[in-house]
Amino acid sequence: MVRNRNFGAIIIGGPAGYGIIRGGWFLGKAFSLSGLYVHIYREYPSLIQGGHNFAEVVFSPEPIHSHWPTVDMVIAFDERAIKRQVDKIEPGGVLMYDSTRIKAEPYIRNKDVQELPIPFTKLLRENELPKITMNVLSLGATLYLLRFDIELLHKAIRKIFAGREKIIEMNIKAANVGMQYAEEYCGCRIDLPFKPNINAEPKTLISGNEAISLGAIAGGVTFYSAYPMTPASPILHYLVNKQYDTDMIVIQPENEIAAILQAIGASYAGARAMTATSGGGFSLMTEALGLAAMSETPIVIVLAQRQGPSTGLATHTSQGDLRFVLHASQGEFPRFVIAPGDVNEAFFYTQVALNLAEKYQVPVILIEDKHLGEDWWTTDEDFSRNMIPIERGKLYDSWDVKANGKYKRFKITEDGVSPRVILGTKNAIVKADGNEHTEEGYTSENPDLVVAMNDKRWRKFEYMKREMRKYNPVKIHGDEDARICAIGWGSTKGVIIDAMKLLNDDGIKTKFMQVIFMSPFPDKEVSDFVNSCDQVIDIENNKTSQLAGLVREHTGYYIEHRINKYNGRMFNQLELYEMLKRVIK
Amino acid sequence: MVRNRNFGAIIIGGPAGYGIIRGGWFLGKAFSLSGLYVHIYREYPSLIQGGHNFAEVVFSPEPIHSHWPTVDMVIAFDERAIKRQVDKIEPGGVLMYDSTRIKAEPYIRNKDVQELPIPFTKLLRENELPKITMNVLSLGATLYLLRFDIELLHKAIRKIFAGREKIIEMNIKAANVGMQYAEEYCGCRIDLPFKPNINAEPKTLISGNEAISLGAIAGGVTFYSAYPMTPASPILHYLVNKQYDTDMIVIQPENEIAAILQAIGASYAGARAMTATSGGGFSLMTEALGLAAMSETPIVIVLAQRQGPSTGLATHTSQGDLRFVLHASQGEFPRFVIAPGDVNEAFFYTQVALNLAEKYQVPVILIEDKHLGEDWWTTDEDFSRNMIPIERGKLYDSWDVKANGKYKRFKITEDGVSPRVILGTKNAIVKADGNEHTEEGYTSENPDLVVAMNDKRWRKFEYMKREMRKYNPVKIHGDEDARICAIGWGSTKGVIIDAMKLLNDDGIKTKFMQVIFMSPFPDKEVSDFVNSCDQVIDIENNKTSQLAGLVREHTGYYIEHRINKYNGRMFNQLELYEMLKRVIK
Amino acid sequence: MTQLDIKMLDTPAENTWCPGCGNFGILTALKRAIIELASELNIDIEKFVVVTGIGCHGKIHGYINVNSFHVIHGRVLPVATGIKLANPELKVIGHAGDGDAYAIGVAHLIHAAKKNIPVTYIVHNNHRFSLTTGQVTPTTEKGEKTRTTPRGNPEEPINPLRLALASGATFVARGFAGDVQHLAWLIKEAVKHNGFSFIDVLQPCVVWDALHTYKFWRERIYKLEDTDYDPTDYFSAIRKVEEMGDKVPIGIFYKVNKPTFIDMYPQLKRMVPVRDVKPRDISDIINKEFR
Amino acid sequence: MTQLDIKMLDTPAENTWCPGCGNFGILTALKRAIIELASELNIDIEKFVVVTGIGCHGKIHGYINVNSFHVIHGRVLPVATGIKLANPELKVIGHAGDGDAYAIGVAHLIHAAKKNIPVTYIVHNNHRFSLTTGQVTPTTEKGEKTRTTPRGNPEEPINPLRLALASGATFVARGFAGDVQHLAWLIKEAVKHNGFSFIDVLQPCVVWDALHTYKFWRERIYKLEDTDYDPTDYFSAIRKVEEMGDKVPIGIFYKVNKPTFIDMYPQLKRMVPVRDVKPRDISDIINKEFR
Ligand SMILES: Cc1ncc(C[n+]2csc(CCOP(=O)(O)OP(=O)(O)O)c2C)c(N)n1
Ligand SMILES: Cc1ncc(C[n+]2csc(CCOP(=O)(O)OP(=O)(O)O)c2C)c(N)n1
Ligand code: SF4
Ligand code: SF4
Ligand SMILES: [Mg+2]
Ligand SMILES: [Mg+2]
Repeated sequence: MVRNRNFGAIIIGGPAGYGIIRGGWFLGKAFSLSGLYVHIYREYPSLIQGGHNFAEVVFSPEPIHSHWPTVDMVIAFDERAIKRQVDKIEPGGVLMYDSTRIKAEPYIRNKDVQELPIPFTKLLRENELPKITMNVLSLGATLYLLRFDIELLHKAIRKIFAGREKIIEMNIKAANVGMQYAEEYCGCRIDLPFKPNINAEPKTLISGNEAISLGAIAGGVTFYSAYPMTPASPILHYLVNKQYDTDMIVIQPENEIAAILQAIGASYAGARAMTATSGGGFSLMTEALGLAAMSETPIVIVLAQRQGPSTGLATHTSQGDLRFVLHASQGEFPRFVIAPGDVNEAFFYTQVALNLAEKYQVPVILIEDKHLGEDWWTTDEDFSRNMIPIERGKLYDSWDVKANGKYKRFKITEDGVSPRVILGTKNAIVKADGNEHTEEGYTSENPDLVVAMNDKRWRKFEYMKREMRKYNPVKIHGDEDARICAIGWGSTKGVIIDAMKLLNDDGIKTKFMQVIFMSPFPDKEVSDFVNSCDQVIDIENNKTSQLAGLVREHTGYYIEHRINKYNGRMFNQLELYEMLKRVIK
Repeated sequence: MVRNRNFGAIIIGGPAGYGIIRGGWFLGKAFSLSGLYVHIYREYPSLIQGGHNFAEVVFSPEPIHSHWPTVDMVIAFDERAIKRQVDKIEPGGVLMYDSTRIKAEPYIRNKDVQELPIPFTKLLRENELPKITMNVLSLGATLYLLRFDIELLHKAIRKIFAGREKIIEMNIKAANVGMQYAEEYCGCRIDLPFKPNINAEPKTLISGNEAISLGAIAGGVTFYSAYPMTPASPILHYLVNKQYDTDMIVIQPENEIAAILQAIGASYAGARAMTATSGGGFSLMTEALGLAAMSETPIVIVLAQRQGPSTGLATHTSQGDLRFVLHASQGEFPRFVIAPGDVNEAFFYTQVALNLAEKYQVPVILIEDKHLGEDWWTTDEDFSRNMIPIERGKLYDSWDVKANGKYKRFKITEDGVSPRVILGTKNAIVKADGNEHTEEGYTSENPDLVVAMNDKRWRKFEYMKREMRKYNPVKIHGDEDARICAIGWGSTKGVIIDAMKLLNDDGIKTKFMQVIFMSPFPDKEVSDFVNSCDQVIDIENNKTSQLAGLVREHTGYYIEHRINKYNGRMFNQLELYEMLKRVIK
Repeated sequence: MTQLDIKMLDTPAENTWCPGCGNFGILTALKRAIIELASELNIDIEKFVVVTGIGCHGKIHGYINVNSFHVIHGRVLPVATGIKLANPELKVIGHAGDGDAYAIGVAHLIHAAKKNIPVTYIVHNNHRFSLTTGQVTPTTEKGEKTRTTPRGNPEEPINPLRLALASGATFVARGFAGDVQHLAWLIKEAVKHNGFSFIDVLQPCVVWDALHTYKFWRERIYKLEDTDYDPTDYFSAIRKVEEMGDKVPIGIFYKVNKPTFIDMYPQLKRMVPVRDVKPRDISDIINKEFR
Repeated sequence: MTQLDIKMLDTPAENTWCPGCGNFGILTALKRAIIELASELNIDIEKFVVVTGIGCHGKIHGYINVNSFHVIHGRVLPVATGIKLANPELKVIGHAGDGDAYAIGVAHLIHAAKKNIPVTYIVHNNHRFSLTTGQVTPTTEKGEKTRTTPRGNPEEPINPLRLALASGATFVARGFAGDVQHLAWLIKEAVKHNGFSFIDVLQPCVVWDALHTYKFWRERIYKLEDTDYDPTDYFSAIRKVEEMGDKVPIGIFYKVNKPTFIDMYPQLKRMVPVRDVKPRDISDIINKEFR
C-alpha cells in the first residue's frame, strides 16, 4: 500500500515540562485556523517532568480522523525523542532537533533523513526568549520547511493569546527566529501536495472532553462535582474556570463517592447534575449509581476509560470498561449507556444524556476514553447551532393538590415515570428512598409492591428504547451495499472510517456500523446490519471484544472475526487497514 | 394437583424479638435429629422488634428442599401472624395461637381450621418459665398434635444446650407444659403418613452461610475481614466466635473498602484471605477487586445477594447480581465466579474457591443469596469427609536464587501463573503493583509489555477453563432423556428439583441443568444441554433472566421461556410447578 | 402561613422501632424543632429536608412528614451537601447512626466540617450497628460484648466530638435522646447556626446495649448551659470533650462563626435558583477558544 | 547477616520525579532508615514492606529494593494493616500523598489510629494532587491558586497532625523532606514505636506549589528536640500542632505507649505464621453444632 500523500504528519516529541503537547496543539491550531482538517494524536506517560511526550499532528485538505505510523517530520527536544520517534520518519523526511544538547548522528546514520539541527537554547538566549517559547520557535522553522506562510502561525498566536500583547509579540518573535534560522541553515523541505489558505474559514479544533464540557454548558448543567482522575479531569479543569460566568456550581470533593452523591443530592433538589471520572472512580461510584436508580434521581456520569485493570496505565487509552458500566451496581434497573464516537457526538450526546436522565429519571452513563477525551480533531460543525432544546420531563415547580392529589414521588404511572418537583415546592413533600418503597416514598417490603415498583421502573425501558431510536443509536458509515462489514463503538470510529478509505482505494468496498447506544441496545438495527453482511469484523480497543459479546447476547449473532488492540494505544490508520486486509476474506 | 402428603409443613410466626426463627429452627432440629429431611424457610423484615417474622418448617422422610404454599399448622404469637398466615392453613389444619393476647375467631370464622388457643403468658407465669421459652412451649404442644414422641424435642434441647443443665431443664419443662396443655385442652391432631424414628441417624441441619463458614475453616482461611451486611453477616458472626480456636484472624474494619483491602494485604503477605458482603458492600469493593486482579493477589469474596437495587430489601432474597459480579471493576481480567446451589455445594465450593484463588492468583467470587445463606436444610453428607486437600499453587517459603534466578513476582510463564513467596522470605523481594508492571513488579507503560502482561494474565483463563471442568461446572438433575428442560443457578436448585418431582407425578419428564461456574462459563456443556431439548425454560429469582443472557452470549441459544420471581421471596414448590405447567408445551 | 401543628408531621408509615428505643425521643425533638423553627424563621415546612442513612436511625425518614431522602449507608453528608449547595434556601438536616457516621462514613464528617457546609448533622449514637443485630461500632466502649466482640471490645472508642472539633466544625454539641426538650433546643440552635453543625446524640438502644441505658446517662449527664462554660474557645472545647466518665456534659461544646462554603463561592452567594436550568449560548466560547 | 549497604536498595527503575522534587529526600531518608534499622534491630531487609498510594509519592515503590505493594489511591493503610496482621514480624511502612491520605483515604487514617495498628504511615504532604497536575488538596493553604481553584482556594486547610491526635494516634510527628538526616531519624523512631506511627512530611513540589519551597520551610522550621517540649502529654501536643505560621515545629509531637491492635487479639499475640494454612478438622464442630 502506497501512502496516500494528501496529508501531512508531524511529530513533536520531548520530555514532559517542555510544552510538547502544547506545541502540537499550536501547530494544529495554525492549520485549523487556515481551513485544514487536523487531528492531534498524543501520548504521554504518567509523570510531570521528563519521560517522553509526543503529539502527532496530521493535517489535510480532506477530512482526517486518525494518525499515521510514519511522518514527514519529527521535532525532537531531547535524545529520547529521537530514539523513540526517528524510525517513524518517512524516507526523505526531516528530523529537527535541539542541537545544543543532542547529537542525532548515531540515530540517523545510513538513514534517508534530512537533518535540521537547531541550537534552540542558544537561539533563545540570543533573542532573549523564555524557554516556554521553544516549541513555537520550532514551529516557525516547521512552517518554513513546509513552505507554508508563517502568517498561519502568527494568526494562531494572535488568536490564542488574544488580549495579551506582550505574549503575542514574544511568540511571534520566536516563530520568526525559528523560521529565519531554518531558512538560513537548511536547504531541506517537506513537499506536500496542498497548501493551506490563510483566508479559509477557520475550523473548530476541539477535544472530546472540551466538547463534553461545552455540552454540559449548553445543556444547562447547574451542578458539577468531580474528583480528579485522568483522563476525565480536563472536564473538571475546564468547568471550574467557567463556573463563574455560567453560574454553575463546580466542586472537587473528598472522593468519588462524595462526588456522585453530591450530584445526586443536587439533582434531588432540582439541579441538573453531572459528574465524570475514570474506571477507578467509577468503581467507587458503583453503590451510589444504584441509589440514583432506586430513588429515580436523574444523573449523568461521564466515564473516561483508560487502560486497566486497576490503576493500569493512567494516561493510556482503552475500551475495556463497557461491560462494567452496563452492569455496575447490585440489583436490576434500566440505564442509558451512550458512547459518542467523535467530538461532534461528544457535544451532542452530552446534551442528549442530560435530557434523557431527567426525562426518564434514570442514570445515564456517557462512556468515552482517553483518545476521544484528550486528543483533538477539527470539525466542520458549529456547535452553537447544534444545541438541542432542554427537556426536563415531568418536573414541576408548583403542585396543585386539588388538581393532582397529594404529591407522590413514586406515583405508579403508565410510562413508569413519576412527576418530580423542585425541592421546596409548596404543598409537595418529596420522600426519596434507596430502600424499596411505596408510591409515597415510604420504605416497604410488601412483596406485591416490590413487583409493582420493579415493573414501574422497568416499564420505562420500553419507552427508553423508543426514545433511543430518535437519536441514531447506530450509524452506518461507508458503502451501503458493501457486504464486508466492520462493527465498533466509541473513539475507534475515526480510525475505522479512515482505514475504510484506504481499503476503498484498494477497491475493497466496506461498511461500518458504529454502535452508539449500548443500553438500551439497538438489537434490531444491529441484527439487520450483521445479517446484511458476508463478513463481519469486530474492531475494539480492548482484549475481550466486549461489543461482540453484546451483539451475541442481543442478537445471537457470533462475530468470528475480531480485531483487538490493548496496549493502551489507539490504532493508526495503516495498522488497522493492514489488520483488516489480513482478516478480510 | 393434589398435594403429595408425604411431608409435613408448619409455620411459626410472630413479631421479631419472640424467638420465632429460633423456634422454627428448634423444631427443624428436633426432626433432623430424628432422621427426617428438613427445610426451614424463613422471612423476616428489616427491624429488630415487632413486625412479622415467620419460619416454615417442612419435614419428610424423603428429601425435601423447598417450602409449600400451604401448611398443616400455623403457630401464631400475635394477631398479625394470624392475619398473614391463616390462609395458608390446609383444610382441617391447626391454628395454634397465644390466647392470652389474641382473638382468632374473626380470622377463622367459616374456615375449616382446628383451633388451639394456648394462654402462653399465663402458662409461663404459672410454671415460672421465662418468656424466651415460649417458642419451646409451643413446640411441645406441636409434637402432641403430630402425635410425635416428645422425646424428639427433649433430645434436641439436650443437644442444643449441651452442658448448660439449668437451661436444658427449663426448656424441657416448657416443652412438657406445652404438650400437656395441648393434650388436655385439645382433641385436635395433625395426621401425617410418617413418624420420625428417635433412634434414626441424626442428619446435619445447616444453612448456606454456616456451610460456607465451615468451608472457610476446613479450607484453611487464616484471615477474614468483613463489614456487617445482611445476608452475609452470619459468616462474620460465626467466624468471629471460632477465631480463637482456629487461630484465624477475624476483623470488622471501618468499611467494605478496608475489609477487602485488608484481606488483599494479608493475602499478599501469605495468608489465605477471604471476605464476604452483599451488593452494597460489593459495590464498594469493586475498585479493590481490580487491584487483586492486577497484582495477581488471591482473594475469595463471598457475595450474598439480596433484593436490590441499592439498599432495596435488606432481608429478602434475590438473584439480581450475577452480571454485576461478572463484570465488576474497570479493565479486563479473568476471574472465577461460582454459584453453589445448596448447603453441600456451599461447603464444597468454598474450599474449591480458596484453592482456585491461590492456584490461579485471581479473584474468586462465590455468589450465593439470602435464601441459601440464611435458610436451613438437612443434608446426608458428612462434611468432615468432604474436605478437599488444600492447594496453594506456586507458593514458596524459600527462594533459591542460584537455582531459580532473581525472584520476579510477575514472571511470565507458560500458564500465566508466576511463583509467589511468603512475604519475608529470604532472598525474595516481592514487588506487587496495581499499575501495569514489568515481571519484577516495576511500573511500566511500555506498550509491548502491556500486551505481554495482559496475555499472561489471560493465558490463565484457558487453564481456569480446564480446571473448572474438574469441579462439575454444571450438574444435570432429573430424567436424562427428557426433552423438556429447565436451566437455573444458585439457590433455586432445591425448589426446581422439588417442582420437577411434582411434574414427574403428573407424568411429565423433565431435566434440569444447574449452572455452577458462571466464569469461566461452561459454554460447551450448556450448549450441548440446550440443544438436547425440545423446550428450555430459564428459571431465575430475578427480573431480567441474567443466566439466559449469559447462555445466549456464550452459546448463541436464545431461551424463549422464562420464569422470573422478583418480589424478594423464593419460589415455593407448588408455585413453581404451576408456573412450569403453564409454560410447558 | 397556615397554623403549624406537630401533628402535621405525622406519617402513615408504621413505626418499627423497638418500644423504648431512644430514637423516639430524637424523632419528637426533631419534629418540635422543625415546627418551632418554621414559625420562628417564618419559613414553609417544605423548605426543610431530612437526609438519613441506613440503620435503625435511618427509618426516621418514614416517620416525619417533611422532605426526606433515605440514602445509603454512611452517605448522609455528601447528599445533604449536594442539596444545600443546589438550593441554599433549604434547611438541610442529616441523621446518621454511629456506624453510618463514624465507621463507613467518617470521611464525609471530616470534610463537611472542614468545608463548613451549612447543614446540620445529627448522629444517633447508640454504640452499635443496631439494625444489623448489634455489632461493634467505633463508639462501643472498651470491654463491651457485642455480636462481633464476643469476648469484649478490645479497642478504645473514638470520641466523635473531638474528631469534629479537630476537623474544623464550627458547631459541636452533644444531646441526649432522653431529654427531648433540651435536644429540640439543640437542634434548633444547630439549624440556626450558619455553618456546619454537629450533634452527637446519646441514644439508648434497649436491645443491643445493656450498658448505656437511660438510667446510665441520667446519672451522669449535666448541661453545659448550666455552668459557666464558654463554648467559643477551641482549647476549652478540646478539653471539655474529654470529660466522659462519672460526669457527662451535654449541650453546646463549641460554636464560632466562620465563612461557610456558601460564602466562599460567588455563584452560591448569588443563590442561583436550582430550577434555573437553561441552555447557555456557547457561540462566544466557540469563537474565542476553539476557532 | 550480610553487610548492609544503602546501594543494595537501589533499583533498575528509571526515576521519573522532577529534578528538585522533595520526594528524593524522603526516598533517601527511607533508605537510610531501613538500612540502619535492619542492622540495629538485626533483621533481614526482607522483613521490611513498603505500601504506597497512587500519586508522585507512590512511585517510591519503584525506587527502593524492598518488598512493596503499589496499591490504589488512598488505600495504603488497609493494605498495610492486612500485611501486618497476617504477619506481625514484618515492619510495614506506608507512603501516601496528602491527596491519598487526607482526601480519598482519610477514613483509614482515623481507624488505623483508633485501632493502634502497629504500622508506620508517612505522608508526602506537598499540598497538591501533583501527579494529576496540581489540583487542590485538603492541605492546600487558603488563597492558593491551583488547577481547580483558579481564583485561590477558598477553604481552610485541615491540620493532619491535629486529626491524627484526635483519632488516637500514639506517635505523631512532622518531618521535612529537605532535612534527610532528621527525617531518617524520625522514620526510625516511628518504625521502632510499638503502635500506629504517623509522620506528615513537608514535601516541596517544585512544579505545582510555588509557596512551599525549600526556602519557605527552612526559614520557618525548628526542631522540637531542640526545645524542652514534652511529647508525652496530649494537651501539650494538641496545642503544639496549632503552631503553623512564622515558626513551624518538626519532630515528634506525641508519643505514648498503649496496647496495640496486635496486643488485643490473642491469636495475633501468638504470632501465628501466615504460612500455616492447613485444613482444620471440623468433625467436632459438625457433631456438636449441626447434628
Ligand atoms: C455499604 C453497606 N454496608 C453495610 C450495610 C449494612 N448495614 C445496614 S445498617 C448498618 C449499620 C447500622 O449502624 P448505625 O449506623 O449505627 O445505625 P443504627 O442501626 O445503630 O441506628 C449496616 C452495617 C449497608 N446497608 N450498606
Ligand atoms: C479512585 C481514584 N481516583 C482518582 C485517581 C487519580 N489520582 C491519581 S493520583 C491522585 C492524586 C495524587 O495526589 P497525592 O496523593 O497528594 O499524591 P502526589 O501526586 O501529590 O504525590 C489522583 C486524584 C485515582 N488513581 N484513583
Ligand atoms: S434495635 Fe436498638 S436502636 Fe434499633 S430500634 Fe431497637 S432499640 Fe432502637
Ligand atoms: S510534580 Fe511535584 S511532587 Fe510530583 S515529582 Fe514533580 S516536583 Fe515532585
Ligand atoms: Mg448505631
Ligand atoms: Mg500530594
